[in-house]
Amino acid sequence: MLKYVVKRILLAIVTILIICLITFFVMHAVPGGPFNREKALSQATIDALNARYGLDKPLFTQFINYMKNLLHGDFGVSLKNGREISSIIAESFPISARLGLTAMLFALTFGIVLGSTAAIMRNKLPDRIIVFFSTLFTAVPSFVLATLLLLVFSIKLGWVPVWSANETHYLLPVMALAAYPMAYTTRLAKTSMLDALGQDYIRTAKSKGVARWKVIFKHALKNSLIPVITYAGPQIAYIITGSMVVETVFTVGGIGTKFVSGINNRDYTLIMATTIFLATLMVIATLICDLLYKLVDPRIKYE
Amino acid sequence: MNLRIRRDENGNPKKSPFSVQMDLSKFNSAMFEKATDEEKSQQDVMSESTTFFKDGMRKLFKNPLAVGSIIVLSLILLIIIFAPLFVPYRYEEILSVNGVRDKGAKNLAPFTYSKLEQQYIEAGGTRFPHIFGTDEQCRDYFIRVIYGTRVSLVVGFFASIIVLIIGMLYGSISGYLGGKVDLVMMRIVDIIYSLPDMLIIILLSVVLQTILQFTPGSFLDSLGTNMISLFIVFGLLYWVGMARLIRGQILSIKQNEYILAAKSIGAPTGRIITRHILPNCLSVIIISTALQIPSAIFTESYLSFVGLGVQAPMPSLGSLANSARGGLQSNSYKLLFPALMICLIVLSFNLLGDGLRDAFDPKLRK
Amino acid sequence: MAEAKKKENVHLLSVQDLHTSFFTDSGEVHAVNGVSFNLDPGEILGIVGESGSGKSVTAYSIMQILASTGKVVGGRILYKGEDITKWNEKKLSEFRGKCVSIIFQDPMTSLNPVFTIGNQLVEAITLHTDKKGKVATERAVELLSLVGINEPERRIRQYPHELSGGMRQRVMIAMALACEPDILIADEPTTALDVTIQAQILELMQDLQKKLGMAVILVTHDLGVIAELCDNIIVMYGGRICERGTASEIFYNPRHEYTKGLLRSIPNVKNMKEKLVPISGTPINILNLPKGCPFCARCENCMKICLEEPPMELDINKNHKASCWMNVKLAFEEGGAK
Amino acid sequence: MTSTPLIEVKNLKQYFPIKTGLFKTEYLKAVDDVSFSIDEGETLGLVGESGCGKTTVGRTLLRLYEPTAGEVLFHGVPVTKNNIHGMRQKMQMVFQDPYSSLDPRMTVEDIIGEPLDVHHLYSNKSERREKILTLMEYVGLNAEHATRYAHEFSGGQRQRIGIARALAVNPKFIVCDEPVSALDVSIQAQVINMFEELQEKLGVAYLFIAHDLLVVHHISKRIAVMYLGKIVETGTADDVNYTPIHPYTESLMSAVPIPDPDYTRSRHRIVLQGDVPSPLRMPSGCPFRTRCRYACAQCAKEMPPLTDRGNGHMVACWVK
Repeated sequence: MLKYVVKRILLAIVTILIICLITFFVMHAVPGGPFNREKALSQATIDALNARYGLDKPLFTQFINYMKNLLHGDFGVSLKNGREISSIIAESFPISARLGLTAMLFALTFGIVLGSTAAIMRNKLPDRIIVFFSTLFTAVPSFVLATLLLLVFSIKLGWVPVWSANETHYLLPVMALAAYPMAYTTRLAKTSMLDALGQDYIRTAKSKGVARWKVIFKHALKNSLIPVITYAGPQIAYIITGSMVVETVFTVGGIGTKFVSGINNRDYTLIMATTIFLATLMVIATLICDLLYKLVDPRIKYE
Repeated sequence: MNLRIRRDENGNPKKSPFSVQMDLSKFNSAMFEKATDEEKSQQDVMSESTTFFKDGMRKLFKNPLAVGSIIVLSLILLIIIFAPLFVPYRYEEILSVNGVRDKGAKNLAPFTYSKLEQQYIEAGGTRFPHIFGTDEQCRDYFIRVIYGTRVSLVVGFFASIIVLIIGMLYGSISGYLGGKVDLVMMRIVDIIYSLPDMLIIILLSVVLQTILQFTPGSFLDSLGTNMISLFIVFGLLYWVGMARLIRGQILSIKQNEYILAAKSIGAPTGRIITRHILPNCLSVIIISTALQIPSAIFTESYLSFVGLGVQAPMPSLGSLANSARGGLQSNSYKLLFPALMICLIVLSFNLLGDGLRDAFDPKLRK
Repeated sequence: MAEAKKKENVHLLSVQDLHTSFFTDSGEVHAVNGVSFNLDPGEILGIVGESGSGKSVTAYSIMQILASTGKVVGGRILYKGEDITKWNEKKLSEFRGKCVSIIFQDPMTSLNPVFTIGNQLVEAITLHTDKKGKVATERAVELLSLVGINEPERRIRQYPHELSGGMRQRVMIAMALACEPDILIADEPTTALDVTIQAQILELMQDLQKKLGMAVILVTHDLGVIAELCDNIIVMYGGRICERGTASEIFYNPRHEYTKGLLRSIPNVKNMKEKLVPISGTPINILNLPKGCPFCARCENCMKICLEEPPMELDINKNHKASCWMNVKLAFEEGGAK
Repeated sequence: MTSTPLIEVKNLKQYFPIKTGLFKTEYLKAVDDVSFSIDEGETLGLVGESGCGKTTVGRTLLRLYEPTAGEVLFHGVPVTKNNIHGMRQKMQMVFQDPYSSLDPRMTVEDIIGEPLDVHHLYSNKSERREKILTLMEYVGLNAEHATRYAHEFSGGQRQRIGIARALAVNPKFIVCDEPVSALDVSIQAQVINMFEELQEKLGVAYLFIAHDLLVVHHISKRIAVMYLGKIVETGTADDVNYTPIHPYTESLMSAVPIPDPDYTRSRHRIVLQGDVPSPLRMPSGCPFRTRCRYACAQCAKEMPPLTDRGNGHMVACWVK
């Protein structure tokens, strides 16, 4: 077990390093350096800027410097407005984190409940309804859903106000963000519940005289949760990327919105910093999920 | 014929020779003649011969959802192939009447005409209706959605092919060779797999758009840098899933004794791969390729949304939906058409993929 | 006196004209067609048959643990005179494990992988007794040592995958015996195990049966296991009972063509080099049952009547019954001669 | 010295590397120093419990695995990596699982025809077909079965297809790896009889691997008993079965359930305690000593050699 943990952590560190490498070198492949998009600057100014940011040094030295800064929490400054990127992240990330975690919780809880229900009531009406909606929601891109929700509930019906900076109306964005992972979890939970219910040990439990509901909730559920947990890792990745879209649609001032506006403005330092930040987040989240999975399944723990 | 065993009052059969237990007069000696082999063989008929493929197809066509998806997809395919032949507008064409730019044809509702066009019709001219209305730049929206669908499908299809080719080569080499080669190849896959793909895709798209240059007028140029960068990105990142899948398949097929049997009769490696391994993992490959298409369409629409999709004025479903968000309140139908199209395509491919899996996945078969 | 007589007639378990079907995509599959037998306390009954003979389905019907597509479509299963097919789910839960227990073929998959041995044993104990908490755990340890597992205190904290196949089967037996049931059904209990482990498990089952005095239904395809353990034997083919009787009657005086064929097709221990006489043809396809005797297509003495009508059961002697038209033919010829 | 045996196996070893740590590799000694020989037209039975290495012996014999050490001689000629392709026309194999040993995407004709294709044993299409039909007739399949797929057949028929495939190259020696253990009792006899008939007709020799001792006793002239990768006893079938010497064989034979109630209930059953140790943690000396009721100090020190106890009955035991 310990060996696995060490191996897994090492892999995570390597991944983060590779992400930093890719990000850094890819960004430096942009012709003309990061300043040529701004309105024409004199050569002297560019040189001065380059010197200030250490861009006149060899690429590898620049990378080392960049990494050193990263470790100190210094992500550089935005090319667009000159603000410290670390303060942009510090300000916007909590909003995104709250949104994302709520959506994740929502998706997992409802996904497992609905999926298990569908499995237990297989081929009956509730199953068919759940399957219909979960299939439908896996086919709707999040920005479409987000826009539709905004259109119907905020603009046409006016039930929920459109997001504004100091209001905290998480309901619509959370729904838009959670829909796809929820639908996916539902489908996954259904298959794995059906799989668990068909196993020999369920028959054993039944033949011991365990009541039907206890067979389902004790013997089948724990086994069926194992594949669901494996999906929790990729799900985090989905939530993070999905939040960019959803935040933009609802104009939530989260890190996703900042990232998208960074792309549109070609604010390279901001893109770099957010990419590395979000990627690290994802890698760590996936790592935790993987380790959790090993904890839940005793078969793996002792290998 | 009704035969009864005689029983005593407790219902227990009497302990007596057989003849006492029943009424033998019911029988005649013809009944106890030996049955001929022919009569016996009628009892034992082998079922109709089916191949794996035939059997799978039969199952597939029994599945109403899968059949429905095939119909929907064929319809969409027919429309996007033939509609441009009937609609006299081009996707990038700004509407004009008699060579005069029609400035009033902005944001028309479906099946309405602008003032200029109405005048033209009243004067006796014929004008093809704007089935989906027009967009804010006075372009026919129907043809734009048609072209958007074309682009999205092409992206989805080619991206899947790229993924398939790279994944298949990599996966089969790694899976078949095994040992140290496999170990190294799989470590590389592990690392690429653990990269957050969407972020890297965005990053690469940002850069590729600025650095990719094609000679004007060439084939690549007509596709547009965004489209090319999309393919590159898919080729670089998404193959790992396919490679893993195919490797896993090969490893599990290699476990089967028929591979050992082929080796034991002296079949060379090439023959084993082409005659035994590939045909047996073909169904899984096809199914996952079918499921790859919607995911590529999804990714494309997502990239279009963050402004990294195909080059304007070329439309894709994603970019159409994205630009429709601007005039959402007044012209919500403009979001509806491309969004509906995406959902329909993705849904159909998903259902078809599920149907294929149910019909062909050997794991579910006995 | 009358009451005593009535009591005598109530068997511990009485299966009467059982029909079980599975409802699949390709139609109704008649897995068990009219099986009847009685089981008395302390009896070891063996049910022997090949795949598709309906032997396991009979066992699962008694437990009412058929897969979701399976259903008892006819007949009665009387436990101490009460028809359990009429019971509701709650009453059945009390019946399973307490009155009848079952152990399965594959000890590798029959234990839940995510719970400890102790947890699963304690669950079985607390379900049907008032033992709770520590007392139940003590009982679990006691059960494990009863089935010959060393270091039971350590074992109860282990997970199934940490034990070997033979050990898991011992755990399964311990679990089945947790509430001292009247009947233990063993469904191919040693098929997945090696010969030396099989011997351990068979010996254990014999010992426990003697010690606890329960009735056992042993379901297997292995004639050797049956010969070793069983007082009475039922031979099944194609969902029907071919022949039943005491072990020596079935092995030394078979009166059904299938049983005869089966015994001819295994090596004779007294003359190993004697040529085997196989049963021709292929095993029965239960999707396509013949209307007559299920064995007719493979029977070398098949008669015209065999193809038309399933044979009735006749008493050969007081310990032996068989359902084969050959016996009727014998009687007919006898009668005709008179 | 009499004529050279058909197959001679000398000190065969097959170790599988198992990664137990990041840099640590342990060896699973699946087959450890096994020697035996088989004469032309003879059947040697190889018995043992699961995991004892009997299947590995069969596969290593045919070079499906590259042996760690030791050699296999065919008619006195060593089988090597280089001549194995030609050797495969003389040595063949029948597999255990009739369900996974036939490619589900191939027709019966192609399955049986594959060895013919690989070794170019026909000159034209009609000759190929003729040969295939002859083979099918040999194993009791109808000509109309040729275009069907393996999944349409029952276990017994599938095993016939597997045997026809092995016979296609007209081999002198066939490794039968548990060929009947997946079949129903009533079908086993069909297949066993067929093996015997083919031996009479074609003079092939078999290495018959099985865990069913009754079947092995019936079909084999001689039997070798394996325990944890080593042969512990070998001799004629009757000697090994009726007068076993090695304590393991002794208990194995006494534990076999015999389908004869009077016989089986009157005999004394020796029940071994405990499980087979993991081949990764093999006991020192004699591998059986942990379960042996006679084990002494010498057993833990050294693996006993196979010694002749008369009539070619070889036993590896210090005590008996």
